[in-house]
Amino acid sequence: MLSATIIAILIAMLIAIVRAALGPTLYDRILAINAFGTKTVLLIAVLGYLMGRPDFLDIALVYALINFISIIAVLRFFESIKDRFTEWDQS
Amino acid sequence: MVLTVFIINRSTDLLASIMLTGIFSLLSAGFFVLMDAVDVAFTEAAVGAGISTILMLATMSLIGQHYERRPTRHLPLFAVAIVLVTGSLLVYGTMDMPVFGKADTPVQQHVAPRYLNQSMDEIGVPNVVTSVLASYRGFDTFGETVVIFTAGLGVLALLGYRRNKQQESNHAMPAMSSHKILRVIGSLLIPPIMLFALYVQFHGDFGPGGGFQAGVIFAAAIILHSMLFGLSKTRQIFKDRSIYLAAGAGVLLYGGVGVVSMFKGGNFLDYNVLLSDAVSGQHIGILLVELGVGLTVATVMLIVFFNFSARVDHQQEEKS
Amino acid sequence: MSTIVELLSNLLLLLGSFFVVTGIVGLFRFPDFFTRMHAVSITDTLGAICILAGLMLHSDSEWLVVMKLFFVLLFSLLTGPAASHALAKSALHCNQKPLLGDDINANTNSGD
Amino acid sequence: MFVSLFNYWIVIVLMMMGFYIVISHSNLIKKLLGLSIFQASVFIMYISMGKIEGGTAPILEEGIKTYSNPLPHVLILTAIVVGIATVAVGLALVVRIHEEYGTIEENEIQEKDNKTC
Repeated sequence: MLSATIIAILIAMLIAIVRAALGPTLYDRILAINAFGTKTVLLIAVLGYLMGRPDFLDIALVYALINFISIIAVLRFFESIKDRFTEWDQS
Repeated sequence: MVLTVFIINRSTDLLASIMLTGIFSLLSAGFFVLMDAVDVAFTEAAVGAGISTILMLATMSLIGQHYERRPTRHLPLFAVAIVLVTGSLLVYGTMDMPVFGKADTPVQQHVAPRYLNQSMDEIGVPNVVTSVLASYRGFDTFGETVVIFTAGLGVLALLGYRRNKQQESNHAMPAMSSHKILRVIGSLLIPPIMLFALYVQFHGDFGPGGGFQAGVIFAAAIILHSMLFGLSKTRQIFKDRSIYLAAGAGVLLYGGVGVVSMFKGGNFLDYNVLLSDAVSGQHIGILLVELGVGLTVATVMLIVFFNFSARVDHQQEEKS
Repeated sequence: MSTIVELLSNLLLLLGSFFVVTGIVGLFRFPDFFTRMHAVSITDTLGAICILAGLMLHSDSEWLVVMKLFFVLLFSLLTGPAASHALAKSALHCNQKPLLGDDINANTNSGD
Repeated sequence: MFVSLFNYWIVIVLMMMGFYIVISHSNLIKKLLGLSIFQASVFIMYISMGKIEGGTAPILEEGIKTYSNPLPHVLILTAIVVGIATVAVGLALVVRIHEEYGTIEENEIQEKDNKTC
């Protein structure tokens, strides 16, 4: 069952990458990356169990936090850039 | 991963490629977990996904140009040819490389068995990575710490900001004042992150973690604060002077441990002589050294981020 | 007793993976940013809850591990919705209007 | 043999992609990105060399016999942090270059240099 979960998460990650690459607007990309981050958290938690050493959840914890921080960073720098570039969404 | 890099290569939108780099580093950290390199995955998670993305974005907003003017330079064919030739030479080189995953390759024979077998008796620390990092190869790590410190100095020299006290207090408009929910959640999260960083710092002997990771996580917490509440507010809490002092103190702590062990009759960074008992001497030595590393890394990351970010704010003030 | 717990944990894991995959398919298929975000953030939260709860049941009463999982769950429950909220807000501020019914029809008609 | 050397080939492909980005793009930030990809490929090579089939992470515990090699982990752990520090210095240089020249495209910088000489 653990491996089935891992496969599901991997599929999800793959689709998220495709969306991040296609993403018509930048917000789609950020969204895909956010989803990707949460998937990574889950993936690492499940991987720890699969390898029989679940003490590695610390890494998953770090991911959950860092993901949040980087999303906020992206948003913040967007807001600082967007004043200067109004044509911005079309990129 | 190859797919991701290919997309990075193709896209001319710099912001998109920066974000894809974030994905790339998440992926490679997942790979490190698969390859049992837990500590490395830890570091990559904190550094690659967090700090480097933030720095890249800060640079972007400083430069204010988010696309490439000319996607490729004059002769892409020439570049492709060079790459293909080098790549095929390297592939030819791998024919002699040891097979993946075998235990009898030269890499596994040399010093690793000694580290694995003796570490528990000599050092008394279950996490072999920590013991190798801080004790067996302590001198090496000292060098790395000094390199990081020097990089912090370099950024400071290049981007040292101009101090304008009056302006700062007037224009202290927090960047994300419109995001009330984010600020509440952020202020809820910052103390646990710091606590977690300390846990990583001092639990590094037993689980994955250590000074490098803890430093980065601690810096990330402070960066989160400065992003949510404005840089000037964070700077009131963490004064520049104290950050510089702490950066220096980290390196000095590391070196000081070495010098003390020399005075006690051992070699430089030979922790056995620190206490009467060799193993607890090693413990104390590793703890102090990791603390030094953590201090240095955290403060250097802060110096780098503050200088980048102060530039951004400064530019915005000039514009408005 | 233990078989029941195991069954429950397997069920939760399966449910969680189902949510994760459906959410990401939503990310891929939906027409505009806001619907995509809706799909992803809801299923992400639910999927994370299910998978982590399944793992908690899976670890037979090692309390440290359960606590760590609990913290991972807590943090992701705190951060996920907050990040989505911020994302939606700043998208709205940047003149990203959600597609309404007519727009969607127009889009599909024009062969988007 | 095809499978057994697979990891090296992935590393080489990544490395060459990073290399290609560095030499073919004129944008300085893109160059730095390529540099960091190149760096990551080296990290991956080290770590995959340290892996032992059936081993687990090198944190000693009762009852586990095989561990992966801790030495590459140590080297790469420090290398990652040093890498970010060097990238930070590089970005700082880029910012300064942008302030001086008003551009971050290599060929435009070259043109401006030629004019002033």
